[in-house]
Amino acid sequence: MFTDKEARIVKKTLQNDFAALTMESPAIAPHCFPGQFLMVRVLPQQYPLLRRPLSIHDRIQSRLSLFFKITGEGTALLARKNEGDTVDILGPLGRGFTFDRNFKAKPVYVVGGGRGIAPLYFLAGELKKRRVHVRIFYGGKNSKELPLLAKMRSEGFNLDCSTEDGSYGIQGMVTDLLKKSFKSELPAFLYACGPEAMMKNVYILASEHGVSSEFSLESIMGCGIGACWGCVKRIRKDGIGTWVKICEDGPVFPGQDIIWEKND
Amino acid sequence: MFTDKEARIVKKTLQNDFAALTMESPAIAPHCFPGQFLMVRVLPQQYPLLRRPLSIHDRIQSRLSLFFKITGEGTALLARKNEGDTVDILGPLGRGFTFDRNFKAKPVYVVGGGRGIAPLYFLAGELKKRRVHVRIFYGGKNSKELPLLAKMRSEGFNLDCSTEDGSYGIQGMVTDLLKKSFKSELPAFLYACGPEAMMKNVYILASEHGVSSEFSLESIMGCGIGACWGCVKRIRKDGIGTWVKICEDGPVFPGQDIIWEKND
Amino acid sequence: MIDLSIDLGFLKLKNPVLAASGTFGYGLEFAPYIDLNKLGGFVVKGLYFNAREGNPPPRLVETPAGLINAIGLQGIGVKKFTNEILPRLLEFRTALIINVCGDDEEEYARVAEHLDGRKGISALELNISCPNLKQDGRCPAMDPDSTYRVVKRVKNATSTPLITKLSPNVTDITAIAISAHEAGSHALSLVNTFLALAISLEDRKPKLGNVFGGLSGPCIKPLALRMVYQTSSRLDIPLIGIGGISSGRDALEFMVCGAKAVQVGTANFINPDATVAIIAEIEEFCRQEGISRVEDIVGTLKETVKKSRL
Amino acid sequence: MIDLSIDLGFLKLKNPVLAASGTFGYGLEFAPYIDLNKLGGFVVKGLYFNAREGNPPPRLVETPAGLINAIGLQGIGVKKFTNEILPRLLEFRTALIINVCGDDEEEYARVAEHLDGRKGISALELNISCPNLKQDGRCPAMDPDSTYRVVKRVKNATSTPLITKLSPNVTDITAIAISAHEAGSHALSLVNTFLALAISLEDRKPKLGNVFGGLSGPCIKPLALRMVYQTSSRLDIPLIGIGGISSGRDALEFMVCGAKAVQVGTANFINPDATVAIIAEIEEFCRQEGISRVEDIVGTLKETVKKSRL
Ligand SMILES: Cc1cc2nc3c(=O)[nH]c(=O)nc-3n(C[C@H](O)[C@H](O)[C@H](O)COP(=O)(O)OP(=O)(O)OC[C@H]3O[C@@H](n4cnc5c(N)ncnc54)[C@H](O)[C@@H]3O)c2cc1C
Ligand SMILES: Cc1cc2nc3c(=O)[nH]c(=O)nc-3n(C[C@H](O)[C@H](O)[C@H](O)COP(=O)(O)OP(=O)(O)OC[C@H]3O[C@@H](n4cnc5c(N)ncnc54)[C@H](O)[C@@H]3O)c2cc1C
Ligand SMILES: Cc1cc2nc3c(=O)[nH]c(=O)nc-3n(C[C@H](O)[C@H](O)[C@H](O)COP(=O)(O)O)c2cc1C
Ligand SMILES: Cc1cc2nc3c(=O)[nH]c(=O)nc-3n(C[C@H](O)[C@H](O)[C@H](O)COP(=O)(O)O)c2cc1C
Ligand code: FES
Ligand code: FES
Repeated sequence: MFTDKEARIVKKTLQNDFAALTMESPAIAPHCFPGQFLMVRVLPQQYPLLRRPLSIHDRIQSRLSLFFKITGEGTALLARKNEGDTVDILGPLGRGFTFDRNFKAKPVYVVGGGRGIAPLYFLAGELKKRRVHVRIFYGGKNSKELPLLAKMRSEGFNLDCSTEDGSYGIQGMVTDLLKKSFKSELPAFLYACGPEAMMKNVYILASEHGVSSEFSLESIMGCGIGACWGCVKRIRKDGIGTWVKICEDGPVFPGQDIIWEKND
Repeated sequence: MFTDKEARIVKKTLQNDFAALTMESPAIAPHCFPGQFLMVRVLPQQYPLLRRPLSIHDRIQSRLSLFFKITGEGTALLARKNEGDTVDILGPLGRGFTFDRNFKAKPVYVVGGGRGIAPLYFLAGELKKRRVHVRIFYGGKNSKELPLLAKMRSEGFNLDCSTEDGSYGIQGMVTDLLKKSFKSELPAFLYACGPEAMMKNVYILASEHGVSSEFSLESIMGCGIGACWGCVKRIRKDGIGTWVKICEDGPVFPGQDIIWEKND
Repeated sequence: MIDLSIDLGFLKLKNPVLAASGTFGYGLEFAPYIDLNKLGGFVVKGLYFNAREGNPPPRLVETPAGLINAIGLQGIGVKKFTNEILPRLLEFRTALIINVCGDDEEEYARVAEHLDGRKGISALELNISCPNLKQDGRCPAMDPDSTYRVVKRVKNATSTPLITKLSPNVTDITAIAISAHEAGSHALSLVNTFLALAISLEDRKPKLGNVFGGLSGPCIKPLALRMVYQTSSRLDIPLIGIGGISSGRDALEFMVCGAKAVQVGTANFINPDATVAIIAEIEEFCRQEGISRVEDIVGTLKETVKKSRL
Repeated sequence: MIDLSIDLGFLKLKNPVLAASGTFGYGLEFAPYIDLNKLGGFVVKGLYFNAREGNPPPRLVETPAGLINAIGLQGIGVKKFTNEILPRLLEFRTALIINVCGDDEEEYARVAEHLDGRKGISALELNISCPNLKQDGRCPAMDPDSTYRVVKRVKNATSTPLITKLSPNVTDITAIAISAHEAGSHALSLVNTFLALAISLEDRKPKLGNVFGGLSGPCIKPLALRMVYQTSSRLDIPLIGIGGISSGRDALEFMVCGAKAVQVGTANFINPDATVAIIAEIEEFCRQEGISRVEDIVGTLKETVKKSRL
């Protein structure tokens, strides 16, 4: 964990409600793994007060990328930064995906919903480098909520998409894609990130088919470094459900350890 | 009084600790007089909370200029705005200088200290248009605190300068310049703006010589529109000293009405 | 059409948004910026019987997302108000509430008596909670008995409806609320400002002429909201929520927590049209959520504490 | 060389800056970011006798320049602390203060007894002021008698110096301070968080699992500073100032108002190196102002109220 108070933005792209920032950060970039995150200071002032947790979306040598949806004031202000501006970042934080596994030449599924694709892109890239056969399942409300689609396609990723309104891919949920796919093959492993309700359904499906999985969870964070106990969720530890810190013990957890929220 | 939530910045210049912003504001510009001010919102967020009072520094048709010293977080953030950005402004506010007077062909003195030159520049320009013989006395700590010097010189203003360290003009205070000048001529009127201690000394000098004067005062402002009673100073009204609102009854007052602060 | 009207029992408001005392002058100051008739109402600056000098400046300090003021209720006194200002306010069709001040119970009563029965006055708001009058910040609303005495005394002096304005600088605001209620207050407005201090480090001096002042603005909203909710959970009396309200959403949050109406204070300084903007935002929210009567949102907080599972 | 040391009487600090309880984990969490030996000291997260689950999430809400938390003192319990954590903390040469919690007087005493006489512990800080344990936010520090009882009981149970941490959610903090002092507390730390509420408008639900939470951060500084000044004006006991401190200037303002030392809380979340940065800023300020001993700045506020002239 390092702080880089002046990571310089070298590239910024905006696409609908999504922003991508690439920063030069030799202090932090070399240490990052997929699934880890940064705590990002929005402005140098005392408002907004807290840093924002954002996953590492990509890393190329000394450069890091973030990819985020504008959902509130903090992300809106971040998206207004320009090339040449600096960002104060802290990271890499948390435990990422465990991806140096022996997948026995079987395919590996990467399942993303909306902005949940952010860390999965980094993961998929690393898996590809290791010559793992990756299949990406990507769902969103509509085609605008699948912002990385074109990029991932052009990079040759194997992609299946769904949208709730049918504006791209099949009409339905990403679980519909998975259900269909599970009929013909079972992956060696499944990684997912997206809205909690989606992840829960993905987990149920995967576990019904005996597929091991990891999920990246979100939680409101005070510190990101395990000091405030603010980010807890119920996780099974030694068989017992306890409030576990997402920032330190996660954000990635094995599917079977997560105690999913009851639906309202 | 009007609000212009999106006055577009068409020109920005930075010079040491000073910034000049020129904005396009057809709603407000035509109504402005020298000595009036704007209440300027720093950012659209709730921090910094209050608007900043800044004098109208110049007006050319539908354009307005501000000229300010970076003295704290608000002015620093304002100075970071760029051409093309918008500023939320409210104005023109307050009572400015009374300059449509009969000066009987005598010279008029305009006395500025540091950033106090901001409103005086607008005033001097208007006086010049009226063919009044204007002499500007301009003092600062050092030559860096006389930021408008080159500009005013190039525009043909009659200027006498002082710096405390002697880095430009005579070494001393602006009152030293005045003392000397009063020996050879007495102006028809004197206008001043600058640090309170300076203005007090200028007033004492002017009144000793029977020269009528107006001063633009500063005060921390909550609203700028006479609603909060936060900006008061002691002013003589009907002979009695009372707490008078600087934003509404001022910021410009006749020298003899001001009850100057005691020196510490 | 969405019904924005609010019935306080003793007073019907065309909408729940009032301008808060001390932040809206005598109302007229805002006429150049907004149509005052659009407001639910406004509360004028606090009035004593006689004119009042107020505190020595500096009177304001900006803080992170807040403002400390120590105006000290400079004002023209109630007689000059009824002679010179009140007639000019009669043209507006909106609730006019007079913020009543006093150095002691007698003065509150004298101001109320002077105002009693005058045309155009919808209610009196008893300001027993101003923190920047005494040097130590004390005020009647910090004690249940003092509160009871002032309210009772004024109640006997006037037939105009009474709203008592409470102080947040207390251990248990519901205890004070109960006193005001029992003494006959028709409604409560909460809260006034929080007693605060700011100093100049270089000078080793307080920044305000009065030493202490009252904190207002967005920074106090979570505290004020808590107090409104505590009070509405315990008492059945119309509440007017105040504290850091600067958007329609802020206003609605206070209503969900039990306030029938709200007052907008410091936000008027940032945008003179804050009140009307807030009314428009409330209306828009109701439209989007399919709420036809804004009053239906009052007190709808579901306090379903998630119990830990497993 | 500027002398940054502070003598609390019962404890000498190498500088006035401590990390506040609950915002600094058990200290070790910050070792990757800062040299803990540079601190005046740190206060570990509140400990009960037994391990504790804490409140259901969400536990945090951001507010304008503030943070509401309702962690509910999740923690490992004092035994596990002394077995597993304390030995690892002994290597650090800085004051270690243990934040002691309890559901009742007995539990406070049991925790204190368990810690009594252990190597490496400089003082106990009695947390009688956490607002997010009971659903209504009540705590012993809201009442002078409860305060007296807890402090007295713990005092009898331990010979370790006691610091009592006070709540800001009271009418008169000096009354509570007097109780704690009379019961034998060696010092007071003020303040803990302000009882607050945030709701989700769309859901009509509180945002925190515990409904209420405690507000901290820059927004509370003017209120905390006022309470420190009120208390230091009235009592002669070492005070530790807490509330929104995020710069050396903030820290020094508390000291000018009478605090001998300060604690840095929420600022640790924004910058893990906040404490050491603050120490450096204090030193720099002293250098610029020609202050050779930082302790000389304590209580130097000149309360020269400008009297209106004429
Ligand atoms: C480990 C982790 C990784 C994340 N990675 C990404 C990513 O790569 N791309 C992306 O678009 N989003 C990501 N998120 C979600 C992202 O943190 C929030 O969208 C963001 O904090 C919202 O901030 P805001 O100021 O725009 O919204 P506001 O609603 O104004 O934020 C208010 C407060 O709530 C917090 N908050 C609000 N929503 C969330 C949320 N979903 N999760 C955590 N905190 C929240 C904010 O941090 C802030 O403290 C991640 C969250 C976590 C926990
Ligand atoms: C009528 C009027 C006209 C002014 N015109 C100019 C001008 O043309 N050029 C210029 O450089 N300055 C001018 N000033 C001063 C200017 O308002 C302050 O320098 C500015 O508000 C400082 O803001 P800040 O955020 O940078 O400083 P901070 O110290 O961070 O401000 C904190 C708070 O104090 C207030 N404040 C601080 N200093 C002053 C001050 N001297 N006067 C009023 N409020 C203050 C701020 O507005 C803010 O609310 C004028 C002041 C007034 C009252
Ligand atoms: C400058 C100023 C002056 C005030 N004067 C009064 C007053 O005269 N009477 C009163 O009851 N409250 C007064 N208040 C308190 C406000 O009416 C309101 O209760 C408080 O500011 C909190 O609301 P806000 O956060 O929306 O400003 C004043 C507040 C400010 C900021
Ligand atoms: C997340 C969090 C957890 C806290 N936990 C404790 C605690 O365990 N014991 C305690 O006495 N105070 C606790 N506090 C209060 C802080 O120690 C401190 O008094 C308060 O946050 C005000 O200081 P600040 O504004 O610098 O944060 C906690 C505060 C926060 C924000
Ligand atoms: S965010 Fe602070 S412990 Fe996880
Ligand atoms: S600034 Fe509000 S009355 Fe002058």
